Amino acid sequence: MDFELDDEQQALRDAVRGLLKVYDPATNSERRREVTATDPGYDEDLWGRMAEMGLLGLPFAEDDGGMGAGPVEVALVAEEIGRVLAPEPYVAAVVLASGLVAELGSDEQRAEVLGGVASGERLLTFASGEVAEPVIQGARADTIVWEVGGQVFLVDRPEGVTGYRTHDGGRAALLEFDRSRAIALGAGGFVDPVLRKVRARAQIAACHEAVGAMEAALALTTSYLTTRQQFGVTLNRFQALTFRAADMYTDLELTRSIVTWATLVAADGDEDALGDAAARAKLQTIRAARRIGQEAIQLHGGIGVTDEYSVGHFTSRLTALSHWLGDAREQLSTLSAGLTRYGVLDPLD
Amino acid sequence: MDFELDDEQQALRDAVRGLLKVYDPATNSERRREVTATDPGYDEDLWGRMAEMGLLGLPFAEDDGGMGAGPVEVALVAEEIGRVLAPEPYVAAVVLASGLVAELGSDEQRAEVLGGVASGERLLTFASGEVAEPVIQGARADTIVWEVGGQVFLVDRPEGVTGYRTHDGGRAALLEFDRSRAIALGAGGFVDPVLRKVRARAQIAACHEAVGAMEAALALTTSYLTTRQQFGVTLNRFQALTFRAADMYTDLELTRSIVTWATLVAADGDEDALGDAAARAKLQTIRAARRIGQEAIQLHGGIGVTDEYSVGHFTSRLTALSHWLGDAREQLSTLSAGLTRYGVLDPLD
Amino acid sequence: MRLRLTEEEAAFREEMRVFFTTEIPEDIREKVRTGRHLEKDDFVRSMQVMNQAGIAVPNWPVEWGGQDWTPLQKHLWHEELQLACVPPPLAFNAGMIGPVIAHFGSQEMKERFLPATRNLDIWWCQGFSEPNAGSDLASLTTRAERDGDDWVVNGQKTWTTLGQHADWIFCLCRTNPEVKKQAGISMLLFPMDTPGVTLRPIKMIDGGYEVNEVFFDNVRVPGENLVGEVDQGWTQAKFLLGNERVGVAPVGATKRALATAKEHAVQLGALGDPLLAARFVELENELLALELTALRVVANSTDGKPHPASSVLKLRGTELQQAVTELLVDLAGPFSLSSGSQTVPEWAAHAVPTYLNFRKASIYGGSNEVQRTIIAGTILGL
Amino acid sequence: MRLRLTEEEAAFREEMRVFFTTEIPEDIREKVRTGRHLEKDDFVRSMQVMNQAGIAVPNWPVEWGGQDWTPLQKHLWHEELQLACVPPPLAFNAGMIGPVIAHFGSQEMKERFLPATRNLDIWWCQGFSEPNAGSDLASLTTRAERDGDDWVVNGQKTWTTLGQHADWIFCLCRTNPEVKKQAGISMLLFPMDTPGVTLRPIKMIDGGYEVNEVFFDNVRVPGENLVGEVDQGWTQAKFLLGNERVGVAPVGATKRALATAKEHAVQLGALGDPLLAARFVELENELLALELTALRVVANSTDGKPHPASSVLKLRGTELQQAVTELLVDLAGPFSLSSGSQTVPEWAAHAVPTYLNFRKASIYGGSNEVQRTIIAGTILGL
Repeated sequence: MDFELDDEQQALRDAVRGLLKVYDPATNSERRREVTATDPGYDEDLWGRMAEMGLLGLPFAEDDGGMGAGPVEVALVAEEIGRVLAPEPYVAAVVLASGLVAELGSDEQRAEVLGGVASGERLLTFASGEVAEPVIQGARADTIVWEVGGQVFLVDRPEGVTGYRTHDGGRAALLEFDRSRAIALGAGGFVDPVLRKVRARAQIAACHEAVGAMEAALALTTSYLTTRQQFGVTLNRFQALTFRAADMYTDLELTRSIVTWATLVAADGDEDALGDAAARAKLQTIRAARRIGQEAIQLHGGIGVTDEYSVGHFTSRLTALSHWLGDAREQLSTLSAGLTRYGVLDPLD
Repeated sequence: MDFELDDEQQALRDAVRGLLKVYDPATNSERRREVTATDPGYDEDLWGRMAEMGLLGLPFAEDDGGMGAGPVEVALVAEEIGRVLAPEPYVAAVVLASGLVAELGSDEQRAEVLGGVASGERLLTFASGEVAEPVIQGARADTIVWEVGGQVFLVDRPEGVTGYRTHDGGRAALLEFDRSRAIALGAGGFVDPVLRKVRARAQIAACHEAVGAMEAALALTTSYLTTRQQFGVTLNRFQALTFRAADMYTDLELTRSIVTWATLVAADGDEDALGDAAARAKLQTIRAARRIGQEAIQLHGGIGVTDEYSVGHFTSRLTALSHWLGDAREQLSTLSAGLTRYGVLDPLD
Repeated sequence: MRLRLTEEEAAFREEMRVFFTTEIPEDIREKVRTGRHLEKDDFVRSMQVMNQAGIAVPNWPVEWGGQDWTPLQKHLWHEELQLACVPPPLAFNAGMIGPVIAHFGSQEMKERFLPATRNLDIWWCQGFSEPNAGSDLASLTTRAERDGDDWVVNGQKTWTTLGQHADWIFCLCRTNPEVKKQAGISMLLFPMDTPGVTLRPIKMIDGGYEVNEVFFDNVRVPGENLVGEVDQGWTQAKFLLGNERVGVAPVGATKRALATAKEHAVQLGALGDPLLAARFVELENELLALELTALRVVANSTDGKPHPASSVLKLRGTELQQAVTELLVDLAGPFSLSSGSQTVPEWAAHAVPTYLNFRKASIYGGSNEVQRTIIAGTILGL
Repeated sequence: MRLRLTEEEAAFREEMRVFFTTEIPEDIREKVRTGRHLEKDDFVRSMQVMNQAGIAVPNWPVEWGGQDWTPLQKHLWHEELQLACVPPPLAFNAGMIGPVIAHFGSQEMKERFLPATRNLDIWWCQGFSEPNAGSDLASLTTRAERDGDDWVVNGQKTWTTLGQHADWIFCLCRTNPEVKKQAGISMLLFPMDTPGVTLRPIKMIDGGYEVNEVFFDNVRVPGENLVGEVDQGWTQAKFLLGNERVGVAPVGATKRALATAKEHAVQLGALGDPLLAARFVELENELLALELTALRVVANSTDGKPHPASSVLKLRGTELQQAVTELLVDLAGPFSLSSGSQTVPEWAAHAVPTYLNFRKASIYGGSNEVQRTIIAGTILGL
């Protein structure tokens, strides 16, 4: 068992971090605000540079124009995105929507669609026909990966869709398909197991995005506590506040452990274990995200609830990630159903 | 609306407090230990003095040899008992078991049984035939008020019952009735509404006992924090500790409010409202008792988990009271079932 | 001890209920009910209707428009107002500067300001907090210097709530830097359009505007606009903040929000989930305990001074208020992301912005850390 | 990154599992499984079986009976031991004084004590805490004064866990009252039957005996029984307490307790209650996150020094351990009152005493307040 990035992975992480540094609230608190102020709510130039770095084709096979990388590499990209709240729709477009194409598409579909995804020319997103859930970037995406009744289709974005701004600065839309031309992915048919697998991978990547955001929110908070003065001393002289920061750290580290483990389960390829691991990672992330998001604001006091200071945006994004791709209710129900199938829970078995 | 004791009630409270002062851990930490060390686990002389003061007949009609007092008076006795953890089985014997006799007994039964209860000569307890729940003082009680299938009987204590010591220093027993002579209370028959009413009154009295115990546990804790030195200062210089004491106080005051309100509902006589109010008081008491019981120990450190110091005994007793006469599960289930019957919950209606 | 309201109290409550639900314009109450943004005019209209009836400022002295009500009546007035979705009388006027002027001001000052203040002809804002003086209010540095009969004010305030609507500000200034920090503060009143006053709105995390920075550059204030005596400002501020804690527990509004959430849950068919039902039960129960505690406090406050337990009300009250916003987010679930959409119910679209906005409840008006400090120190002697 | 154990690691784990479940007497393990009281002899037999196999003290230097295992192997050894209901090697011997003697002691001292210590031929107890030096250990006042070659010890220790079984004590004494409090402390070893040593057991809240007061009245200790150098005691204590935090999170034992609770719930037919099921899910999940954190910590500890994150393990580990005891109390429900009865299942009768007893977990061995202080200070720089 090994939880450390290897040298190549560390190099990738450093490169991604360098690319996303424009959003770092510590050095450039304005950039994210500018980008999210106008449609499409993310930086299409930066998206192009992410493509050049190979990030948009990271998990696809090399034959499909991708990099053939695994869940660990995807995870570290997601974590860097979370760390600076980059508004680029990486998990929705690359991991979830394109992930389904990579799993289900015919050779031709994969070549055509994933090639466009990897080069940054084509934005995909995922929509479920069952639930009127918000579709991330539904008004901007070129192609919709549309699930209905357990089957998956490619559909061009309908004309004239109006999107809206979500509370976390992103964009979403409600899509209605009216005589749209839907092309089955690959051989078509019912593909529930693949849907579950790709959704689980996207859940785990979203958890990594949350871990990045929680780490940054904690760092902002500890930095504030050591610099802000009240009653003639810096706030870190107030034990009640530092103890709460210690609890935030504890939550963060436990979450990092379980989320990283879930990524390793995904990399390991055991599909039965994957759904369970994703539910566990998501549940822990949701719990920690709420506590850390709330405490980060409270420990900042007044500026924590302003739009001008970044900490509230972290809380907003953490709230969005907690409800996207399955909220706590869903995870509890999944895990409760399996409760009697084992005695001791053993991550090493 | 008025939550204050009147002068007569205050006088009663002071008299009870004086009588029970022998158990005050601040002045006599040994007495309770002595009394609970040997059977029957309470002080029969003191029980006699409680009878002389009229406490054991407090809620019974004057015609039945009682004092004709109401739930408020019973509540304040229970609260004083809780404050010093007096091991006398007041709620079980007087409020619950004898309360059923007072409600259901024939004139002759009331005269005979309640007269004996009020004079301290006869100890009653309650047993349910449905559930093998521990029967408080089941090995010492002279008469068992036995509920089976919604009917209530008087039974002499079976011969040769062996009781046991409960974790809170009390006594309990499992009773088996084998050809025991059971006499129906009053006219007999199914008396579920009366059972519910008397049980609700006993629940509320038990909540008052818990409020007394929580108040005392908090007082012990704040006193410890202001005297115990660590790192050259008293513990109340550590903000993280004082904030937790503040949360304990908040829990205590909210609980005191809802429990007192429930007593007033009982005094008001609306039987429909009574069951709901008792469930609400019990739920809040259970939640507060756990938090206050745990924090009282933690803020004391090592001595908190010893038998020699009293704070752990408060936590033990609070745990017992939380599970006796309906635990949180029962209250949640009762209250959940009624959730859609009203919109805003209004205690003044 | 007594459970029921007296007949008089019950009648009073009914009178309030009828007044609020029939006299306050329905369009305003509907905005409050659905959590929509209130305009300045909504506050003004609502308060003027109440003032017309003489019930806008019941806590003031009777001679200045207050009511000789019992604490319980004031509590009932406040609860019914919240339950009826009426915007409460503007706190800066009704709860803060009005009582201060009535208590510390000269007869001239009272006559000049109090009628206009209770009728919201003047909209006041509060110039207390500064960038480096939040919880530690007494370390404020905005200074006022004598120049003939006038004062000249320089410095900066922040977190000035609804300052964008304000006509006048009541402003704590350092008038003597030589003495202990609490001893050198005075309270000045001046119009927001005085030359040298600049206001900068601060955008909130939910996209709205509530608070502001206010800058003072050689703002000239006539000497008659000093409240009471020079260097008496700290006493006045403590008096004011004590009043601020009266009715701090937003019980009625939170009860209403929770009941509304329950309606949504029923409509969604979600109450069959025992975990959700239990969450409603626990919240309703804690809120009931809080309300009963508020009743205990009002029933026992005789001299009009804030009961120390009011810190308990503020602390737990804001915790529960926040817990209800959190419940609404979870109820909206995946739809909570649709905060900008027209296609989901309004409450679901508002859920997260409201949740984020209400994180302020445990920060403003004496943070929960301040409340715990008061409870530990004043009540528990720690 | 890698999920799976290597073949060697998996084989090692299997070897440990087989050893613990076949070599340690079943009667001892059954006592642990059901939460019954362990006798001194149970600890001794169990540890001697392990010592026989060379696995009683894997953390010690190899030349003194330790194992050249990787941190992961040590972790697996510790987890399997707990899962198999084996009483862990006595902490005072294996985790505390053994490593201290091996690190600071003279060759003579090592030869004299280490073999007997790892075989539990000597039962050690810890003389650290004092009535007025709990979390603030360095302010201890038990003093040792030179008298020729000997030391004469006077004073008092408390919270001496299992001291009633002890043959020897390792005792921190003040040997120089003139210097900074940390600088004047030394560690002495002496038999508990030395004249002048008196032990008074302290009854615990669950009725059992675990801790003791120990009084020293002119206790004469030969000079050779000083560990290392004079006034080096604080360094030795910090070294020891650092070791104490290794494996502090009782993950395996808590997992076992939770799985057993689940069996009880199934037997009671209680798991159909979604609230109870959710509580199990949340606890299992937090425990999984804790175990994975422990694995991360062992995988990344290279130099044998305690990882600062071990405070996280102690903090959350004891919280979860306590949460499981609390779950068992609630599962026992009304029967939890039957703590002295023979007529309810043993686990239900033990539930509350165990719950009360385990409140110690967040107090002993560095309270959770101490752990939060370490996390805030050492890790977060606050």
